[in-house]
Amino acid sequence: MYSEKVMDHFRNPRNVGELSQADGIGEVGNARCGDIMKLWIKVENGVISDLRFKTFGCGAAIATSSMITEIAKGKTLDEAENITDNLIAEALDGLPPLKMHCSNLAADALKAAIADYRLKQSSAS
Amino acid sequence: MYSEKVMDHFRNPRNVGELSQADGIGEVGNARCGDIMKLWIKVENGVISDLRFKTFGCGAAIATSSMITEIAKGKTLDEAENITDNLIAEALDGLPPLKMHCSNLAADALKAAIADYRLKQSSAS
Amino acid sequence: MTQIYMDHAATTPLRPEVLETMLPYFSEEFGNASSVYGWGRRARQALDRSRDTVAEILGAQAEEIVFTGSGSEAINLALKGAAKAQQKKGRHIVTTAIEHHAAYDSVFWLKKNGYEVTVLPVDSEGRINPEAVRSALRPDTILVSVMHANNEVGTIQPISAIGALVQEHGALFHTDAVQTAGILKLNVDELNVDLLSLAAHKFYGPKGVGALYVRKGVRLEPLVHGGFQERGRRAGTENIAGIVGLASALDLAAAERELESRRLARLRDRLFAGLQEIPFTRINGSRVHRLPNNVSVCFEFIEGESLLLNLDLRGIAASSGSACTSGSLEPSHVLLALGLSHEIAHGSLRLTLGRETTESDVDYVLGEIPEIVHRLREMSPLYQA
Amino acid sequence: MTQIYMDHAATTPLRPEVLETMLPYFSEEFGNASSVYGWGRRARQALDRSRDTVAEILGAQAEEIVFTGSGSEAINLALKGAAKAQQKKGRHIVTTAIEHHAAYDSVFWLKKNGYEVTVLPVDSEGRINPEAVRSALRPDTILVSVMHANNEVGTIQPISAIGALVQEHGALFHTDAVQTAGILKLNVDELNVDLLSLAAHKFYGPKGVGALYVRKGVRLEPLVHGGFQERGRRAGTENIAGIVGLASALDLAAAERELESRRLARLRDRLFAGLQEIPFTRINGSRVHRLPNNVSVCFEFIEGESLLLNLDLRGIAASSGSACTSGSLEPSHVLLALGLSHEIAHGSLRLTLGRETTESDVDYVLGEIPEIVHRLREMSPLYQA
Ligand SMILES: Cc1ncc(COP(=O)(O)O)c(C=O)c1O
Ligand SMILES: Cc1ncc(COP(=O)(O)O)c(C=O)c1O
Repeated sequence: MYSEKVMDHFRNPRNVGELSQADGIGEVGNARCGDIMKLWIKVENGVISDLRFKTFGCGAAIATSSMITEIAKGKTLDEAENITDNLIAEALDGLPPLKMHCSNLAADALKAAIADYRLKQSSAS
Repeated sequence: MYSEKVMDHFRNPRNVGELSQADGIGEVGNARCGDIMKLWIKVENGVISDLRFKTFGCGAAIATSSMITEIAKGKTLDEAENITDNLIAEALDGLPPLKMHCSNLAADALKAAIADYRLKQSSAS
Repeated sequence: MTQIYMDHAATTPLRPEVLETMLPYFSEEFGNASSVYGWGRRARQALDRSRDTVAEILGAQAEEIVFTGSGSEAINLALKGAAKAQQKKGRHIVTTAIEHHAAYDSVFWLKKNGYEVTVLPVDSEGRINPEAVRSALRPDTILVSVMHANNEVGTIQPISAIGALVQEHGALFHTDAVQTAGILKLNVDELNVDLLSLAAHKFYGPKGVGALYVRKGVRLEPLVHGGFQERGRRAGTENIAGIVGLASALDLAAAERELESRRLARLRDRLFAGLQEIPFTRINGSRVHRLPNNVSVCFEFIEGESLLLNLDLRGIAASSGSACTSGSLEPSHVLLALGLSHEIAHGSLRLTLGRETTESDVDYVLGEIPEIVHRLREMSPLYQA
Repeated sequence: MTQIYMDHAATTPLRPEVLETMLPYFSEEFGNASSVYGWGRRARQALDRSRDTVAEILGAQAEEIVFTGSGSEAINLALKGAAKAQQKKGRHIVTTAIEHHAAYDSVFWLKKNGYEVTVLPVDSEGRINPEAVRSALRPDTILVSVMHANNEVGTIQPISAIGALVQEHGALFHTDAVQTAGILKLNVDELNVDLLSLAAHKFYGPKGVGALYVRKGVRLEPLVHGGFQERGRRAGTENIAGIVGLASALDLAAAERELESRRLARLRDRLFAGLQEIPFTRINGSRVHRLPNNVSVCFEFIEGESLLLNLDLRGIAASSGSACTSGSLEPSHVLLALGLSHEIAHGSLRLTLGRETTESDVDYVLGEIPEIVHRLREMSPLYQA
């Protein structure tokens, strides 16, 4: 069902956990639907320097969470905002059709974290 | 499907043919329904002394035709008229439910032959 | 004793090499294809592979194949399923007088449930004229069903021509290919069909499994509701061993089809030639548009079941459209539709050849039949020698 | 690697001794049971023998058994078939909120087609109160369907008591015994049922074959129309090998049932005891009225599919009522009907034991699960350690 890549990220998810001094936090999904992703980001000079996640969800949800932390690291905020669900799915060598919404979730969580960061910046300035 | 007895009578039907000088002839069934039995009887002193049959029909039709010639031989006309379909079926160690009508056919053919004989007798006297 | 099986239209033995492909899926790879773990994933892979195989042979896409529990179920699903899903568009159905009961009775169930049905007659060889189909089409015609080849008399229909005009009209076209799968080439685009049914046990696959081709975009109401198997078109845990068997049997048949067809046609013609020497014998069906393995004749003045029993006593397995083999009073509706009288239809004999049939089998049969026919005629009140 | 199968409610491996009984009917005794010659008669004998076996185990008559292509088909035939045949008497049907989709969706298809449906709730253990059934009965109630034991949470229903009052009322009573056949004693008179469905692959028989008990005198409209097989209640060439397999598997299961049930119940209780030591773990279903082989729990804060994948990585095959295993968003309707929140229902785990399950399997599983649950919780935004 899942690609080797998905199973690799599922088995050894990268960047699990929380960032105690995060610059932005995004949370999407809801427990009713069976998946929640929470993402912490650290931003330095407009570049995402670090990320952590916690996910309640299926194998695809965990793998896409892990994958997005790898893809986004080192990207500028603008670049990171343009990471699409398809890009994440491709990076994982594809997802089963019924699981495509999981890659959506990851992209949305990242956007939410960046929005949170921007909101905090604008209220601080 | 068929008992050994049925198959024996089917394989070696007794008394097949015609009686050139029959005292009575009975014919029942019709080709439309797939079975016709024709029966020739010879009567001596109120007793059926000989019979022959020709049958167009299934295995059960042929076997019951053969069997009734054996049962009826040597019987008085009254006895012969009382041969029931059940008796024929029993003598053959039973018939499949869907084939019970075939034993009916044989009993009817005998009755028809006896009626024919009686008719001829009464018109002769 | 000699044992010759000449009833391949009724069913065929499972090919040992097909059984080999099935065996792993009984006790080892027994998983439920809906499960996420290894056993389930391997079952799913076998299912997907089988679907790909069947799709490729039919010239279809994998998602257009629905596996069922029999040919009859495939036909019922096609006809009732498509009619129900199309009922807003219309309620008129066209079919023929020589369909198999699975199709015929499905259509008549629909008739009882508010559909209108036109039953097209066939000519004396059992052929449908495409023009007759065209004239039967109405604005509210939603579905046409014509069998690919008839199981009793072997007549092959001009499916491609009929399909073209049905599709042009905008109705759905189903063909019952139960008798042709594994014997004729089946390409759903060349045949212009939207729905096509087949059954594994007719081409040396296992009993208890069939398949339905459903053209992309054609909606069906399921017959068996429940789980989401077969994309919601047929619920129930998939019979993986059976499906693997269906696919591998079809694959083998497709590979051997051309050579085997020619071989069978030669044997068929030899049989016909021999049988025609028996007086008062009629050939049923078309000599030209005919399955390569089907021989069907009527012997006048005798009845089919007693003929079959005599053949069986000499080790020959065959079939008849006789009423008495089915326990009813009416002989085969197919023979009657060809215009035969009841009387003659009762005396029909069908010999259908297969992979194991040899020339010496044919000759053995030709040696036995005349004597049996003669004996039964001698016994028949209809026959005057 | 260790490979432990704990999903016997999903499907079971075919018993090799059952396969042995089937093998002759693939390539040698392959006849069509409707044929008059030797191959056909021997197929018919095998069919009759199998029917007798099943009937005897159920305390029924041979002619009351209809073989089908799956459990789902048996259920669809029972519900749609009986409802259609009874529609002149009324159009009200009663069922429960925890039926398998095959029953649930059949009933909802009937609802779409003009029937009225009452769906009874269950208590927090998944039990139906017979009194609730009684209150739901109306003069126009024609059919009641309550599953014998639930496939997800293992709760056994008071079928005999419900059946008594349904039959007294004059309605028909169907039970889905797919999960209990081969595990609990099934006697149709003791259970007071008119219709009872089962599937061979749940008791170490083959996939692709099921059976329906139909009490004498109960009329059914067929689901699959066509030939006169199964006394006109299910058309299609009979799957002799499959039917022989169903009968021999049921026969073996019936003989071993009592001993095996006790053994399984002990293993089940050992599993429960171990799992209960994991914090935030709930047991689903009844502890008393429970299948001997069913363990169902919910682990809070985690999601079922990721749990299953982790178990699979450690060689354990199990299942979950998680939405994500079925690709939908809604978790199991059964767990929701028991009153669990969506959030908790997503974290369910079902372990179902079988013939091959040993105590050391149970201990292995108990050794792995706590660690996996802990790891997933550490990763869960819902969990605060
Ligand atoms: C209770 C219950 N009913 C019906 C079914 C359907 O059986 P099948 O999938 O074999 O058709 C199942 C199993 O999937 C079941 O557990
Ligand atoms: C033309 C045709 N259609 C349908 C069927 C039904 O197939 P099955 O009996 O395998 O369901 C048959 C064979 O019996 C057939 O010959």
